[in-house]
Amino acid sequence: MPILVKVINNNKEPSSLFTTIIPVIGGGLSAFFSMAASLYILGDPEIKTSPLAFSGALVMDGISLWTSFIVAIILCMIILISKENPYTKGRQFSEYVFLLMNSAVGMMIVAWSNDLIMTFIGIEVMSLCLYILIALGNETRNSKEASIKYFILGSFASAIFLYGIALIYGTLGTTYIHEIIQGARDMISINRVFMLGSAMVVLGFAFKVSLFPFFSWTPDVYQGSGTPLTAFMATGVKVVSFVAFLRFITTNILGGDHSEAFVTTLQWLAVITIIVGNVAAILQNDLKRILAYSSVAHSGYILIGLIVAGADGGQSIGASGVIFYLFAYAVMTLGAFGVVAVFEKDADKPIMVDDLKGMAKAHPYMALAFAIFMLSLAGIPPTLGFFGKFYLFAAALAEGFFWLALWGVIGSVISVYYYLRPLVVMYMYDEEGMPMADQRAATRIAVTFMAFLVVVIGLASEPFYTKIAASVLSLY
Amino acid sequence: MLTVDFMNVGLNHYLVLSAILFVIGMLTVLLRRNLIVMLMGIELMLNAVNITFVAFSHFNQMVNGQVMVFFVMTIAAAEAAVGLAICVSIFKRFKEVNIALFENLRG
Amino acid sequence: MSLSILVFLPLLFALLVWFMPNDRFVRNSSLVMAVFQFFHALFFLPGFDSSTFALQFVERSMWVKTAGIEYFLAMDGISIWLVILTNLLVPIIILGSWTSIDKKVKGFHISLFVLQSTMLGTFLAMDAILFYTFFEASLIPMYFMVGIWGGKNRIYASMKFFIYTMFGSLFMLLSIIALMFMTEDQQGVMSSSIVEFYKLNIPFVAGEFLSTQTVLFFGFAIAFAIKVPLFPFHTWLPDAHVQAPTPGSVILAGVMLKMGTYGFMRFSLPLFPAATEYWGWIFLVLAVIGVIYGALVAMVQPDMKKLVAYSSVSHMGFVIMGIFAMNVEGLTGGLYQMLNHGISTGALFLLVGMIYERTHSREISDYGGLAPAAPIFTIFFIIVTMSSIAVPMTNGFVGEFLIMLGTFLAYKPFVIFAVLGVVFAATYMLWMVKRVFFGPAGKIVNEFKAKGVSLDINARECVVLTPLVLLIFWMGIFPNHFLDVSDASIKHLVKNKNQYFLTIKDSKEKDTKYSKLGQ
Amino acid sequence: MSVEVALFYGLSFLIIYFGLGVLMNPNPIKAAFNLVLTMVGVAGVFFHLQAGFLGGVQLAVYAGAVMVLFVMVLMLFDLEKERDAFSEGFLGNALKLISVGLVVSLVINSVLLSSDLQSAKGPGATVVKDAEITKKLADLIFTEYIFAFEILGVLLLLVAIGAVAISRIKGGTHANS
Amino acid sequence: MSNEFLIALLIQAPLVGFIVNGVRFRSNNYKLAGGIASAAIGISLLCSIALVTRLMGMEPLQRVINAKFATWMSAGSFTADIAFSVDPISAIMILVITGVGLLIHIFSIGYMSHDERPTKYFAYLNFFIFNMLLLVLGDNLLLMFVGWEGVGLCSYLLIGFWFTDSDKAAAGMKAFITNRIGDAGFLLGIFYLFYAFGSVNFAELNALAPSAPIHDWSNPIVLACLFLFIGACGKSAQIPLYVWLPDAMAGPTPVSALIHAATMVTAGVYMIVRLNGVFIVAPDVMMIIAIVGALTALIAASIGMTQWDIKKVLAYSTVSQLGYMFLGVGVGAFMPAMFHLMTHAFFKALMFLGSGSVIHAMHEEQDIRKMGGLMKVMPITGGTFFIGWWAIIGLPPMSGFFSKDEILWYSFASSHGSKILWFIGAVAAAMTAFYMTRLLCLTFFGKSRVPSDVHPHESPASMTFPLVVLGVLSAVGGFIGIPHIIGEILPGHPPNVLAHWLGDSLVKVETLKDAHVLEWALMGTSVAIAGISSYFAYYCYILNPGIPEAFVNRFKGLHNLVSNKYFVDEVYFCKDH
Repeated sequence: MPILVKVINNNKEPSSLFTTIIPVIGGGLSAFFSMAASLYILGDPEIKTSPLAFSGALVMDGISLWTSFIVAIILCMIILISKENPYTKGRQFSEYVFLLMNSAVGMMIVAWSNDLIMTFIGIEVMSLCLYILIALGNETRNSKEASIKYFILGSFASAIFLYGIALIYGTLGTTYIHEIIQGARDMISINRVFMLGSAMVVLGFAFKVSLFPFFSWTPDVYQGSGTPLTAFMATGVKVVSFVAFLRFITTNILGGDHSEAFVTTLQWLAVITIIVGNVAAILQNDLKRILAYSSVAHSGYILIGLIVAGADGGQSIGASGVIFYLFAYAVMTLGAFGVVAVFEKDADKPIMVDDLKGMAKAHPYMALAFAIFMLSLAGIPPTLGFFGKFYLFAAALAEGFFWLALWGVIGSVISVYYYLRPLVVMYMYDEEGMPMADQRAATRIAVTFMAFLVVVIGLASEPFYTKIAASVLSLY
Repeated sequence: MLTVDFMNVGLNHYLVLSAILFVIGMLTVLLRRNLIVMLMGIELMLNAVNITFVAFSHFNQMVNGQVMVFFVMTIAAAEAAVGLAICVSIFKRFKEVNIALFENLRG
Repeated sequence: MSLSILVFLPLLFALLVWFMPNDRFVRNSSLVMAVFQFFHALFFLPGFDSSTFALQFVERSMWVKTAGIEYFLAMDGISIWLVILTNLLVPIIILGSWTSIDKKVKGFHISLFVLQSTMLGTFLAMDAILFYTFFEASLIPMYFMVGIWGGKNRIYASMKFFIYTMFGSLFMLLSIIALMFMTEDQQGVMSSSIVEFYKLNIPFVAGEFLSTQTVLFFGFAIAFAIKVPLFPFHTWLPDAHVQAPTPGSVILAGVMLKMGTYGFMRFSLPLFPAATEYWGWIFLVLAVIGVIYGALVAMVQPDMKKLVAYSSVSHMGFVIMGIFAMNVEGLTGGLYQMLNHGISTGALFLLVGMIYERTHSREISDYGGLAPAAPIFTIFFIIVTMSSIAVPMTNGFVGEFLIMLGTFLAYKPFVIFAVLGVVFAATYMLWMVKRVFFGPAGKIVNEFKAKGVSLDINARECVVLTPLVLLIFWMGIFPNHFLDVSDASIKHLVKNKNQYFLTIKDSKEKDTKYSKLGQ
Repeated sequence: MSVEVALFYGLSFLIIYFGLGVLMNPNPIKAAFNLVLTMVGVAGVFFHLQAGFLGGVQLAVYAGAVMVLFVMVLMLFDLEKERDAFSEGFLGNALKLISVGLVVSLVINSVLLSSDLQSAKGPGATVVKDAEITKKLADLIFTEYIFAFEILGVLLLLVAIGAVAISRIKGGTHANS
Repeated sequence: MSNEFLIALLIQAPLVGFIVNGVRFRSNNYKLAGGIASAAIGISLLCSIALVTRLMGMEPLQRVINAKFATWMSAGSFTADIAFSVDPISAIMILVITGVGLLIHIFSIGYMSHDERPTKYFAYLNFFIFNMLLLVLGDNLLLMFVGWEGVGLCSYLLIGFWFTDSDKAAAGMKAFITNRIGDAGFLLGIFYLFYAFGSVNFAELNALAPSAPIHDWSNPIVLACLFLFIGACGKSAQIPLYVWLPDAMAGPTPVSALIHAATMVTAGVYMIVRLNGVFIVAPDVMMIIAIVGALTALIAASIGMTQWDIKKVLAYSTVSQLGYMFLGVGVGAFMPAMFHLMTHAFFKALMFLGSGSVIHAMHEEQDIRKMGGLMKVMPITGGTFFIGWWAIIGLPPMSGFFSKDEILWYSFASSHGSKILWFIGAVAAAMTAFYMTRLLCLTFFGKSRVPSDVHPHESPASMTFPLVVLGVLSAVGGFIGIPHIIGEILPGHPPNVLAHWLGDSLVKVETLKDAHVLEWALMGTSVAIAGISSYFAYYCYILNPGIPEAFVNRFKGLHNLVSNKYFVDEVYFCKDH
């Protein structure tokens, strides 16, 4: 098991460091290996237990494999996109790729970790790489600003997170998830310090996944960073943070006697996040900001699933819904940012919605792909996004969170408005918009691949969902 | 009712100390505008956490806590290094590290 | 003879169109393909056994096993005519838009075929999630159709259309999911097949708004009511219609609105009989308000298309009335009126579109004295008008008569108001006819006379309208040719609405399912 | 009042006083020196809690290396006393203060109200020596926490690389040249 | 030829005519179009004669020919067939429709000779006949409703035939919409009947009705009758839905003759007679019908006295006469109502055609103030018009006398009647005599006030021929329904043929027994009233033309009220369309 990480690590570092001329090939290869490895292990139905590694610091179960699969895909695509993006291509591309991969390693650690302190370390690895990566972007005011903003707030949040860990450690005497599970339910009922610690950990996660009170950095940072990095943050960071969040929340901390307030608060967080994210997205004109707010809203949807997963009774349906949605979300968002990346010409000039005018005529295939992503994000069947929402809302209903599902639905309706705006502009105006900078074949390939995934997995979500449902069992 | 025993210094006292320090760090991050001072605030918060860890590990007689402190310190150092590096690059570019200048991305 | 082929053939057509070289070729071949598809659909008619209510031409396989979502297509007496209507309107639309759609021809035909495919899917899906999928997916091509080829305000209209309908259908999604969990509870296996849904025992407490059946009923009903659209939810419709291009309006009025009423017949009635019975009055009241409101608003419209759009609201109100009368007469009338409305309102939109194409005006006040200038057009228009105001011997009469009869037998007072709607219908339609066709020659007619250009329709447009007019009379004079086919299904629906079930024709598991039901 | 208690309050005072100094002092350099003293206080607390190794590390790494870094950077910038040391906006600040106050009151409240924490007796009779603890610490790091340790190594490596990379960026708009 | 074939031919001949003429609607060959149309109606007339002959050959109690062609629609328990039945009641109607229809078609050939679109006109006319036959022959309410709406449609098309004139198009619309209100009532009536009896077939309804219990106003049968009566009001221009008929005079005059005098407007009466078995069990509704009929007769007659448009006068006269018919059915005098319907069809068609002839001759001038002394130049028209006048004012021995008197007698003597009804009827009769005389005098007698640039002339043969035929019918038509008391004193004791013919199809109502003296007295009274009234009119307009003006000046308010039709149109908001 630990070898897998090593394999990924070893594979990546040399390839990106030594083949600076063609780093993409190396990156793609490593991603391919990781994918193959994860698929190979996923194919093995025997993995039901959660084998721990490094004295329980890491856990290799279905979820971690799934997540690393997702991260690997994301990484591969991001490298492809980055190669051609004005933000990222340049002299320091090798360093860039190196950091990117390390960040991915950090992500995997977050996803795999069975130890809160390990989670913390993973988050730090991931985030520190990202801070640097953002700052590395071509010398623009925005990227620096985004970097420092992200850095300050990120560190701030991880300090809170850490404080939470400390309190949990203090009360339970351990930071291992599998040990926390045993004591959490009772502890949360009687011990305020533990409760406070849990709350702080949740707050830390809330920052990372940009939930309601801590989302304000998201649009700024997403806008300021290079598009590939934005995509990376919006997908990778969010996916692994949610996975870690999921691991934490399934420790029954929501099941205690006095945790109704906790559950209620989380529900309100979810609802407000959905509403705020969607409403704010409507007001935006910058495509990246729209996507940023949309990602905030999607966090809200996923939080619904998390609440369900953590709710008393421990239904795996919530957890599998979350994982599936994460997968769907990652694919859709990556694709959408990929399309944005295709059109980026000048690093400092943001892509406005109106710039997409006439795109359908000039680039019908890209326009179609973008339309698919947008519709999928909006949750229109039969795309992947629909099934994501379907499983989530199904989970919510199954556990009796009727109002939560209702708010989710209302949020989706609001979201339709801004998801459709790009479509309107692309298809319904005849004026010529911005011409495309250059061909960007690799990005196009990435986008096409994502669009393909959205449609195909949308139509055949069954095998994926079954696998996911089987893999989340290890949580309980 | 709160009954505070001032004389017997126990775990509580250390925890309150760390909480106060943590809050001071938070306020520093929130209220100051100089990036480097904000970094210092983060350091303060991490130190407060460290106090918590050590206090727990001391009173619960578990050494794990100290290991964690060790990690935290490492990470804090790394964070400081990265943060300062970014600050430097920003300073090189803009000759200013006051966050007031960074109002580009608002909305 | 496979329903899958029927449903997905248009999708294939859309793909073919994508690769076609020029507009001319696209138009010609689309027409050929659409006509082929129409006959393809017609061929299901001889194979259809109208003596049974059982599902026919069934295709069933698992789609998403964990959630019990099936790929389940089948046809019965309720859906068969809607399917044929859909397939009929598409070639007509293609021919009707021969010249009026002059930009992005290829895209238009692609949208049209995709739309056709999704609409067919909606009518044929026997799995709730599959139904929902098609139901929602049909929004997208329609959205493009309004948004790309529409009028000045098209973007607002298309957005409104999309968001409104989406809003409703998401409630339906929640209800479907709830039903799926109920199947899991009650039958042990999760399933989203409608056939399984029918077997559910959904608790109902009269008068209690939050009893399960009531909540689910309203979840579905909101979706369908918006789609239909029922009175307070109708505001998207005039906008969408006015802004949509002629073919879009035709398909919207002709088929898409029927998805809502079809949904009521397929889901609300058989699934929630008690709730329907208990709360049905709300819908009847709304339907009656819709009938009268639509008619009154139509009366004062200065824009022909808007007038027709509001008349749609009024007509669909009738359909809802018939459905919620919950007797054979009403339901038959409702089903029939769906077809009528598709044909006559579709034809009206085509006609308005044809004259608009020439004059670029839909303002009634610009016209006047059109009859001498465009005699053939006038004849067609008046015939369709007669159908729309339900003059006997046209299809409209049969539908409205049966609806009112059914409603009368169930709830007398409503009919008195509904009958007022009939009177108003005559008023607004004839007043429009008077102002447009009769009287002294108006601004536009004089203009064209001065230019020496004919305003009358050409041979192609006659070909477009002729089948519709023939159908108007055929359906008006020999309604039983159509009613007989659906009769068994509707009778079954009314008779067994409290223990509704659907069997599959020639199915081996038929008997076992029966016995399971008996317990 | 025993020595230990006196020591605790003394250290606490030190830490809080200098912590507030970091917060309040408008001059960044002075703030940095305040920070150093806070660190020293924290190190004192560590020693006091029988975590001698950590105390040493704290002194060496933090008060030494990290603070040197800070001061160096500050020197580099050559900053004078700031004009706008604190962020503006009454409402924003009030909100921040309120939320922070809420956090601290929550923590302190819960700490004080948690009965089981008060029952924690501390090391009690068996006083373990510092050296033993340090040894145990080493054991743990190289057994149970080996992976984290490794990762931290990687982290440091990449921080080094990243810092170098950042500093290598050419400024201005001629980045592509 | 089988009965089915005859019926099919009877109904379909006009339809074929409609289609043929409809397809070649651009043609303006009025002779060909008129020929085709007339031939179609001619065929129908022959068929109806054949059918009636067959009917007469049957046993009195089994006089009915049924022909079912198909099931029209069936849903649930509701079934309606495409089936027709010829029985004594409908036999009269088809004879009137095809007979008068044929004459009017022939008249139209001449009348429409100058029109631009005669083919369309004849197509509509044929279509109207087709619908009217449907209405009359349909063996169930629904089929009747088809014809009912169909004739409304044709009326709409024909009133608005000269649609380039906005007012005329509006008149058509008004007619259709007012009819629609009535139709709505009719529909409700159908629903109630179906609800009460589970059937819409006339034979079944009439058979089932007597056994149905009647309790109060909310009884479905009562409501059904009420709603059906509303339907009849719409179609037959009764209060309050009569407003469309005077406006309907915007159409070509033969249309007015055919649709708005002879056939369509009588559909309401026919329908009630058809359902006499049902109506008779709802005496309250019968009373309402009688009152409405009487009031309509009175009010319309009063308006008729003040109109100056020749066709408007005739229109109000029609409304008034229809009121008589409703008075008749209301008091249970179904046979007299049918009788009056028939005679009215003759003499009113005659008068309309006559007025058409006048208008044709006067170059579309309709104001009687600009006529006068036309008798000299148009002797045939004038002569036949005179016969019509004679018939309508109810002086023996013309047809109108017999039928109108019968109704008045029943209104007095029937168990459903009352003296007040009789009195109103008598007053209306006096008014009728007055305004008809006024019309006749102003148009044909006295000094010519014709503008100098108009040279009236007698109409061509195609127009005068129908006039003559109708004149003869108006004169002798009454003899098929000679009342019993008159028959007794006449040589050879001619029986009341019509009463025998219809007797078995209609419900009998109680009348005063052995009141011959009274009957004679009433008859005499009404004749006297009519005679005096007409002499008064003659006196006013020929002998001493100053009187009316003086009268008008004396009673300005009243005159304003009446000549503005009691401002009903203003109330109906239709005026400004």
